[in-house]
Amino acid sequence: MGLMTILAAAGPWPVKTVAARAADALPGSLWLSVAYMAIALLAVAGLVAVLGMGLIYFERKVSGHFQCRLGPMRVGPHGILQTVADTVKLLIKEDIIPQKADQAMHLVAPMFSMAATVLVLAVLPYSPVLQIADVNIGVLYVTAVSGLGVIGILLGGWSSNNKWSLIGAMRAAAQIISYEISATLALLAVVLFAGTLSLAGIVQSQADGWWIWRAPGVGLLAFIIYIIASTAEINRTPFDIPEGESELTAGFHTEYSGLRFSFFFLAEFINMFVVAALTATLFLGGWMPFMIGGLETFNGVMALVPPSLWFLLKTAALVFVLMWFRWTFPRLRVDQMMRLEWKFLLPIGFVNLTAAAVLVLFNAYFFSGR
Amino acid sequence: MDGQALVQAVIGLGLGARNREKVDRPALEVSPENLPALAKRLRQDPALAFDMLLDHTAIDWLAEGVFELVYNLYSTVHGHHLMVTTRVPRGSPVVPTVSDIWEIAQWQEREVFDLFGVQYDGHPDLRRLFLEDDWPGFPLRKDYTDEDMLRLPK
Amino acid sequence: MTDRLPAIVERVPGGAILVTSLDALMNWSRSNSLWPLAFGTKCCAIEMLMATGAPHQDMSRFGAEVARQSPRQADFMVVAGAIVKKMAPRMRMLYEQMAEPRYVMATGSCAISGGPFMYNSYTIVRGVDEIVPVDVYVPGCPPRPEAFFWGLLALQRLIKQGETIGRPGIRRKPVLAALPQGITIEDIREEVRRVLEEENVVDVAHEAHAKIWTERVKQWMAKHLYKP
Amino acid sequence: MTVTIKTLNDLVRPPTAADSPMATQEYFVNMGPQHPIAHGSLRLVLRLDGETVRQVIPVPGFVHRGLEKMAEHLNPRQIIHLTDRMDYLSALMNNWAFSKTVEKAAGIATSARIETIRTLMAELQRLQSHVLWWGVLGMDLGALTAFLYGFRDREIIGRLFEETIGARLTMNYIQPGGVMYDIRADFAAKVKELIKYLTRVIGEYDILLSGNAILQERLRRIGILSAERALSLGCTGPVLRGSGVPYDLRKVEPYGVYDKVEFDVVIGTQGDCWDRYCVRIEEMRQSIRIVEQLIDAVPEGPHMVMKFGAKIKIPEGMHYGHLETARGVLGVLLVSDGKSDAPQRVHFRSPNFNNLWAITAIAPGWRIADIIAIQSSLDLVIPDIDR
Repeated sequence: MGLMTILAAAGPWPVKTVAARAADALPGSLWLSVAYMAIALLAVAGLVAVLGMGLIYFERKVSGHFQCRLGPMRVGPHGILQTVADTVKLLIKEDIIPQKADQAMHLVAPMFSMAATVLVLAVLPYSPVLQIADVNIGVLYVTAVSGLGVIGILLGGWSSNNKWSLIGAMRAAAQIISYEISATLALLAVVLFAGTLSLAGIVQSQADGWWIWRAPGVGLLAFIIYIIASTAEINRTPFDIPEGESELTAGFHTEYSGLRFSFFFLAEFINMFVVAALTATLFLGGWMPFMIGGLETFNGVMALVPPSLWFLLKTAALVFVLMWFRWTFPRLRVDQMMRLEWKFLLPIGFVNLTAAAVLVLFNAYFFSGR
Repeated sequence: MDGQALVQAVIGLGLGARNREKVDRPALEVSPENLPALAKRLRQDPALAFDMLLDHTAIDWLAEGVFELVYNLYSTVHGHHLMVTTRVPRGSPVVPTVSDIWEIAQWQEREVFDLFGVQYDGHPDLRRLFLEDDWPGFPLRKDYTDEDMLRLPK
Repeated sequence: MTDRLPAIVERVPGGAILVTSLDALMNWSRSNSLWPLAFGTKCCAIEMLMATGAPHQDMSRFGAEVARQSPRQADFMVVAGAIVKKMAPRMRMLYEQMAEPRYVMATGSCAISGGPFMYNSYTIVRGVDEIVPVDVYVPGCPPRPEAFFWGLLALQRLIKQGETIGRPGIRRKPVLAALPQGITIEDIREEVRRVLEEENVVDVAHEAHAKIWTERVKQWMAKHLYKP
Repeated sequence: MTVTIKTLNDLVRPPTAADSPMATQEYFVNMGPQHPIAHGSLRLVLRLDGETVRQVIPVPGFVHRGLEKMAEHLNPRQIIHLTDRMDYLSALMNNWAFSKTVEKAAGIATSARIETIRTLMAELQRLQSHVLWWGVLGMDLGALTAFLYGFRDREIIGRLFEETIGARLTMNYIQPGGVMYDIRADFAAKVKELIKYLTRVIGEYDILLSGNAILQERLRRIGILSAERALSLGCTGPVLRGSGVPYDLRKVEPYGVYDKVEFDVVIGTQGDCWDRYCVRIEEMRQSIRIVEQLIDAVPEGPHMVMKFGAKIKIPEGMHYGHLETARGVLGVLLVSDGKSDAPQRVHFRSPNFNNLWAITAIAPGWRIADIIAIQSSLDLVIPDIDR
């Protein structure tokens, strides 16, 4: 008994992504197709702006309350306009390119970083109807595209002609590439369970129970590995080694100012959203409501909450966890971080994947009623 | 060992040390030539065992035309203090280094060199410490003049 | 071209309104988002940069808790503590590395005038305004954290009334934090405005090149830095 | 005898082009003077091989104000305010060190009340300084929340100082012949409340940071300083005690009323960063113990035995006095010619100056990130080095 049954009872849902509509329209009317794409573009741009500002505000408030402070209070009620002011200021601030920097690369590096993040937003299933494109290789696409972000960091660090930047960039490259393996291994476990690479498909495969607990032990372990690995991938404490404020002044973006700095800054926060959203999608059932088998009334109430709100709630909870990490833990050293990956997470990840394969082979899930 | 006994014991070593008057703790004066030998003895003699050079600085006696270098020693083994002083002429202030005996002397001597211009023979890394390498003069000397320095009006 | 654009827009009918409202937005955002460059050398650093961020004072209320360590990303430099001659060229360098618009807040008597080290000190720089243009002075030795907020609010006020995209690169000179007792900035507002408008407006771009310290930094760099 | 005088540039040569373009090169990086780890303004020139540190060349002097030159023009009372501005985190103890030397030289006898108040205040300041250090160590290692907790508690101790002394940081409180102001009537009650609070929060510190696996990983077996090396480098305070040498002037040469109170000298075993961390955390508990014993035992009497502003005559000769500040031994060498008010020479043997050079001995072989941990564990206050 899951949401899909309820949905099926309610009749066929117009589950059709924007990309699918555009593709349908393409043979008949090119302009309609282009219009769909423009809508998608605008939606993503809006999402980026709102998410970026919202998350930064959220982070500052959360950190404030973690630290017995208040956080922004003066600009707008409870400081909600604080990040708006910051954004406008960064937009109109002088954009410095150091004289001895590699100027072209210095210019494009933040865009790489930003683009890699934004591209992932296009495939996330926000709700059954709200998804820009349902790529049938969704998980593969996400891992591939988010791996591009490191190029931006590497370029930025290299082109700045600053030793701190370069050290930061090198650390980032080593870190992100290493942890990507673990993150992907954790994702593969879910792919095995769901039997599909499409993100929408993975969400629908969790109609009978979320993967975090549906696969005994394995799902939870994959979830933990993925959270750790992805925290490292987005350079947040305790893995904020490439930026490491007290070590490398500002790491790879030491020489960036104004708009270009804000790109890096924004990319970091949107990355956090992306990671939280992916975790929610893969392990916590995406936009699926929380339901307990047998409790019909409870399930009915849960189903009333719109799916996109479910998605948002789960993502917000995970974002909060990531912030909690950041404001609690000290920073690891670079070799300790590498040791954690190669000696602990990676072997565990492999064992976990094998265990997942065995589970799938014997169909040994919980709630495997269907 | 109490203060006087300590002083007498060190004088008894026969390294040209003599009592330094007007100091509120056991103090000796020694000539710059004898300084390294005495220092080595103070550090290594198990009855003395001065393992810590707490402090090293200089005093500019302009009227007498000397720099008095002060070495403040302490022994964590026996818990006694000793102040060793030596005098060098202001005109050519060169003394042998003790940085091979107490590691910290290397930087304390650099500080004295920086501020007084006392040169240490055998110092491995004699550089300015606080001031820029091209600073003119040695500011803690009594006859140091600096047109940029404001005098406190009387 | 972009520098002259606002002046052109201003002449278009209705353009003045656009420029003015853009000015308002710009000044609002700049004044409300002041990220400090933590440049603490001495005791004031504890009070001005650390204690102000601490729970009891909490400068994050003003959105100023994002202390940047890289001068490129900072908006205003809090000079907390004495500046000596060895530090002076480095400080000027940091200032020049900051992106416009940049402001300087001199906190503590050491930074304002040399303070307790004014006399008989052979290294002190008597006031950082010899090195960089200072916008706000916060007196005290060290000033209380509340005084820092006073300075921050003074800086916000300065930015709100001072800047226009009509004349980029031009910004108004310091408001003095230390006014005689009994006189507030409100009392002499008109006077200040007149003085500011008439004579005390500085051309930042011009000033950066004319300053004696720029030359000194160049010489200093030539002497001390290696050319690869 | 020829003495060669070097400059920094002689040491910091850029690496020459290697034969093979693929060969690895050592390179130099400047940490500071404007760097978050500089804690003020210290420049560390690092010779690096990849991430590994081969050599550290500290370059102090970015806040060298020439206090010793200034002191030659001031009378002993005026010099007190200069001592505030050396190690501003233990300003009271600096005041005390100088006053102690002057009192000994001029033969001023103080009362039991004065000594008790001084001890009490000094211990509170030691607590404040260690609390601040704990926060800053947290910040340096990336745990920003610790920083804010540390400052929250520093502020709470600071309020007590403010009520009694009227200053938050540069106290100018302990004078030759007494203390500037008497303690207030409700001082004892407030201190007791504070102690209760601090005992609780030090437990919290352990939960937040000390017990954290990452922090222990960052500090344990990092930056080992052997006892012999520490002695030869003239380190004092928690740095020396962390290496296992029980040298604490409060026990070795008791001053104030330290001979009347019970407390333990905390020492480490290995001399790594973790030991130095634990020594300071434990010293906070010991300070609380001292304050607890003293707070109800403040004798009656005046708070100043001299008339305020009375001239102090220092007899001819060299006078040396020292005591234990939060960071180690602060020694004061006072040379007077017996005629003028101003001393001939004042020299401060600052604890941080000697502790700083320990970094050159410890650092080689560790990573960049360890330099941060090492420097934090040394707890340096730069203006005290530079004076």
